[in-house]
Amino acid sequence: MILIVGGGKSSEIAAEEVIRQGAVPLRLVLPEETFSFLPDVETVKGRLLSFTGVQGNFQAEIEIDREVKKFNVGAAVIAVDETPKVSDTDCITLSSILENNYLKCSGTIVILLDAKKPSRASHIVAVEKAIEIKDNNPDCRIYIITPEVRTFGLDELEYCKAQKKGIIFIRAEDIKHSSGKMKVTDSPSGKVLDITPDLVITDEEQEVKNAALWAKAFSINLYEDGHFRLGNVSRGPVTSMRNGVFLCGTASRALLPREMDTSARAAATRAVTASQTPLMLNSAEVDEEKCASCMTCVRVCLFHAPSINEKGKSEICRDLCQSCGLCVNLCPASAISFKGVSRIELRNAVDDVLRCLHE
Amino acid sequence: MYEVGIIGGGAAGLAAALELSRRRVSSVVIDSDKHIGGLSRDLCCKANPVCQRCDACSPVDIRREVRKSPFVTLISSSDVIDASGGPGAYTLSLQSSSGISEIEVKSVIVAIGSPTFDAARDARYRYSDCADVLTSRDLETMMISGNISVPSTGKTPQSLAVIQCVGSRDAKHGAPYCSKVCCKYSLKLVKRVRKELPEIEVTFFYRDWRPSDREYDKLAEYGKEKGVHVVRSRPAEVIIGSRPLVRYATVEDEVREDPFDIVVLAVGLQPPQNSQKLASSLGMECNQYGFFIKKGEGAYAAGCCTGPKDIRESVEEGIAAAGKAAAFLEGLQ
Amino acid sequence: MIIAERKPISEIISIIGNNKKILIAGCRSCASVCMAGGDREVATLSEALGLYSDLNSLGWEISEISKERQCEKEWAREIAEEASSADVILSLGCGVGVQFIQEVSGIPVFPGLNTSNMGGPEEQGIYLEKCGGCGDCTLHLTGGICPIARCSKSMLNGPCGGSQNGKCEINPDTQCAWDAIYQNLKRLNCLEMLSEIIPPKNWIPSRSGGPRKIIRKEMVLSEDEKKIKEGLE
Amino acid sequence: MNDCSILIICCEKMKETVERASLENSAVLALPCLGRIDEAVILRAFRKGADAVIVAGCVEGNCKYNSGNYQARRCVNEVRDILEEIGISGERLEILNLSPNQAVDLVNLFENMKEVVLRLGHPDILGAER
Amino acid sequence: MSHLKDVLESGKFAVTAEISPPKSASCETIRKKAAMLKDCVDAVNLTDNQTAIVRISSFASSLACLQEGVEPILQMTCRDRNRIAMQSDVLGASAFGIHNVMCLSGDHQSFGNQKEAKNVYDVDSIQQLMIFNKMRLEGQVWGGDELKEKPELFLGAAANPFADPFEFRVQRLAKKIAAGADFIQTQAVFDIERFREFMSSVCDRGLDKKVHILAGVMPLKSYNMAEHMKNNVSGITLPDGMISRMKSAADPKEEGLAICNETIEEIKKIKGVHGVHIMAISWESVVPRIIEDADLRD
Repeated sequence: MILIVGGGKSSEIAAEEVIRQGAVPLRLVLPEETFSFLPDVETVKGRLLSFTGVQGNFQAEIEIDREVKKFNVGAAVIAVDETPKVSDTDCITLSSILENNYLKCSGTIVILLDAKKPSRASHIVAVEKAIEIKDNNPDCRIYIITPEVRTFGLDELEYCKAQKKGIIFIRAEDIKHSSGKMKVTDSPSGKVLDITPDLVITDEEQEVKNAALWAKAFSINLYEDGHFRLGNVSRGPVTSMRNGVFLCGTASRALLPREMDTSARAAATRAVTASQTPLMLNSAEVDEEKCASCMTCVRVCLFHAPSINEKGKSEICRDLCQSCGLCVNLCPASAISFKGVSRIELRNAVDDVLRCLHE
Repeated sequence: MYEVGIIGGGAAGLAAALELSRRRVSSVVIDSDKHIGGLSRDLCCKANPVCQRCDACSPVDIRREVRKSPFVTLISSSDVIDASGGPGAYTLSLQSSSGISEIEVKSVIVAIGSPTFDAARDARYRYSDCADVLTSRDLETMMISGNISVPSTGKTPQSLAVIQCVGSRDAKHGAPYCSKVCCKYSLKLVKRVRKELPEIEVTFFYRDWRPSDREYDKLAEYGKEKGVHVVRSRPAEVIIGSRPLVRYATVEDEVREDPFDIVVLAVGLQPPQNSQKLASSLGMECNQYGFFIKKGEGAYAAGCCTGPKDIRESVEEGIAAAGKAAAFLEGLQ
Repeated sequence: MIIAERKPISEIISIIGNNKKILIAGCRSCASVCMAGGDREVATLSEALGLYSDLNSLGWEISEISKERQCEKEWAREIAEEASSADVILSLGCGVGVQFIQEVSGIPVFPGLNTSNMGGPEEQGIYLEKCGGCGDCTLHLTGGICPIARCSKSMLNGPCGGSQNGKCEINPDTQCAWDAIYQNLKRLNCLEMLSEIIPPKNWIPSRSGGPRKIIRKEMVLSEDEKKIKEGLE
Repeated sequence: MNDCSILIICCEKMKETVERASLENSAVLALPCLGRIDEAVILRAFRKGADAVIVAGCVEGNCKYNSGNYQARRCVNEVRDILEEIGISGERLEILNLSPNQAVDLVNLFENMKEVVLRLGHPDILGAER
Repeated sequence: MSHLKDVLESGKFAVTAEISPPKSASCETIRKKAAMLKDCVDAVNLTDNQTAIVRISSFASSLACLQEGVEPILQMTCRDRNRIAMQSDVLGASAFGIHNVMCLSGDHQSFGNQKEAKNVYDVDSIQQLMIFNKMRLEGQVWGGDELKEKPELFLGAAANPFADPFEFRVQRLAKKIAAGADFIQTQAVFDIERFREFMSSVCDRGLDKKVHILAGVMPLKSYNMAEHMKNNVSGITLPDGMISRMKSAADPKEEGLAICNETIEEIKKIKGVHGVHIMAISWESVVPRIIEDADLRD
């Protein structure tokens, strides 16, 4: 069984890919979140209380309407997507008019793309919507105002098509928009353009809801702007900082629809492979009488493995420890050691290496 | 007899092979080049000095793991000239220096990648006539060798120009699409060069700043640094003088010609050659530019041959294709 | 906790002089919490001194031991017994530890650390003085920040004229205690506490009142109990 | 004087890069992560006759365990101070942030580390097997 | 008793100056400087090992000054004396006719030429005022023992309107007054705006009725003195305009005096200021001229 977190598009693709690869997905969504229905995927609305265990056999404790259930899963995929931030602008937002494809407007339409944290696909979505409006109302004038036109890869052809249809693109930074009048200074040339738009469409700032909640449950870290921190490049493409937990979806990286599809399928594949190959890392052990409870290990471990137990001594959680040995080195009382790895072994290793060098 | 035949040993192909070997599925990787690795083979690490997540090292790690895996057989310097059969039983005919041979495989992953645009085809930048006009790949090999010098004089360069969108967003040269990766790649390469030569003056000619991750204002920020100039314009041409002169129109519509020690052309990604023939023989389709379309069972495509993308996305696509192939093979039993 | 810092190695070397057999004694409470005298530091110091002795062919023999605390007679005695064959004991405990071991040890005991103050970690690796041990705590008057330990002039009615944007005049990265007191009391909105004048302090309970001995009467064994105990020993 | 011995301490990921560089007269101590070495390990190496020690780790920001190379850098700086106090020149110890395809940096550093050892000579350690 | 006290209580605009005692065993220079200031200032401060640099003691300098017929103001810092030494010195001073005593916390020893000295700081400047106030009013030393003869003291203290936290400075001044301060000499005024703000909140609380405030003024001699003042002397804020004036001035000394004169004119206009304290360190000769220019002598 593979635990898939999130209610958006990425989790759909990931779930479908997991089924295709012969495993059973369990999709988890927070109670207050909306999610798209998938026929043969068991979707559960609940709160993840704890996620213990190692890759290949995790135990997830989920509270589903006040009743705690335990699930045994092989791997987890966090496929949470960004959602538009509810903002109180009076203009129409891009996401709200996506479904309405018979928009009637004959005047001038301005699409403003200058949100602080936009989604990566907002520009191509805006261009495609502009073409569609232009087709439905041939005599309307459409301006798209944005500092940069970000239509990546093959979307560039849509951008050319839009220009051929007479949609005007203005690269502008400062846009004064007050009571129906708009003053736009074209940043390259500095010329000022006055527009009286009949309809203003803006793109929204994206945010990741409940990122901290998921990060705490899975004990993985976040970036400051609230996105999930990816594993370093040396850990592989869709990994997080914890073995067996994989990241895809726009909550970790900015993705176009096609990229989102690839990343979700890759994460699903890695998860299915990971659940079949359990990982047995020997975790560090703390010798309780030697421990001076000085919290050094708790502070230096970036994987949140050590913690001070009720006896006031340090204890290292077997599931989170990735046996990197940093705490073994830094513990002032040398209370932490591995099965078979301690200060003396390290010292002897140095001696042997140098002895055979001198032969 | 192998379970999966992977055509092309680049980042995507090897990632697929590695993922399959993790699932104990045997695969054969056929690469036309003498050395396995494809486009991402000789990329230098862009740390300045902190890792810029350019992903150049992940193909290297994957290649090393693949070499150790017993499930993968590597066949280099041999081309797949023809393929036949259907899902579950394909035969690939290989042509190598020792003649033609046949290989039976149950499933195929096409990962032939896509070559970079040959800068000589765009005569305006005089790539073939002037030694100091380099493509980003030439600069890359110079970085790997460790000494950056002006090709014609051998001295260390004082000024560098980077021209974006060479061979992409350019209908005349058959590449009207945007190659998506050169923006991110050029900025990281320039930062790495400036770590090596802190005093170098860099001018960045770009049309639209299209970053990879959420680095929307990174170029503007970098433009504020001393010695970095960011110009939104597409240079008209390069004039050969004692030093190459870049002729371009500035934002205030005034034409200028600035001399640079080195001019770097950020070359885009071209569609894979004769992909139509290989596609039809495997029952796959290509779009109007020659990029593979991912559809159907048995034969899958991954990497740059399905469209320009960066290393991370190619590796992800390779893993996804491997997953699909493995699922397909399980379906066969 | 007691904060201490290891002496520079060159100073330790000059302290050891021409003794040959050295026992390095570590301590696993305050000294190891402030990363100065725990097992790890004992190992590092013994390697460093070993390297020095090999470099100058002095032929030192260095052995190591480390106890839960050095400031207990029982553990101090164990360290002293362990050092039967040594010429000198180099203690990496705080000043208290050195003196406890010296009381029961037949051979000289040298300090390896410079014991500094009572305080705690500001963050991993940065330790800050917090308490001056004046024996008569008035933290309730100064918003929970002790001016005696943390103001360079130990003023009780500060700040002096030299406090500039929160920093002490003598050192720009020392926080002005009184500025912090003012901000703290402002936050707890009891600024009126600052209008009363704190009268001159009674320094008798502090160090200047002579070395202090604190007695918990109900814990001291009576004479005959001690006799019974020692008698049995 | 070609018998100078240089110890290279590297992490698991860099092991192959270091071995591939096949530097003669050098020993390689590979550890799962550079975060494991502490001052005693490097001092021990000098004590056992190493003329120079190179600590080779991943590029900062790309360590599999995130803090291995930062900790190694702090440890190397600390050991350099101790060596100076003891009388061994700090130039004999160097930390290098490598990436898998940059073996050329390691070879360059190894070369000028050899020059350093030639210039400074052996630290004539009594206890070291020579 | 104290001439300064009479001047201030008569409501006249008092003028005091400052002499820094020399680093030598002879007080010839003090006598010379005192003679210079003889009839143009009401009293003269004798600093007590300023910036923790060892000089002839304030007590001896005050005596020499008194002998020259100029009223001294004895300065006493809390850095070097515990409460026993303070109280006995004040008794001695009063016995010899030195009645003006200024209580200061004193500069930390790390500023001076005895950096490794152990400081005392048994009491701080406010507690010092309390002790001396108890001595002069109740004739008792701190702790209650009776004195045969009460000392006559006119107690002064310092105030720095330019130090932080700015809004607490007036409240601290109020504490000094409650502890027994009769007159206050402020830090050198350069930022007139901030001083005006300080004085207005002083008057709001009616403190100007309870104490005589003398505004400190310091003539600048050169541009690098101005830079030094701004960067290395704690508690002094120098507006940039003034520094650039000094930098571009043809004759920096004249420019310094001009600035000093302007400042005094401004200070005279501020309500609640009862006098000026001229701190012409090692430039005492210019004090008469300053008094002339600002016609402080009526």
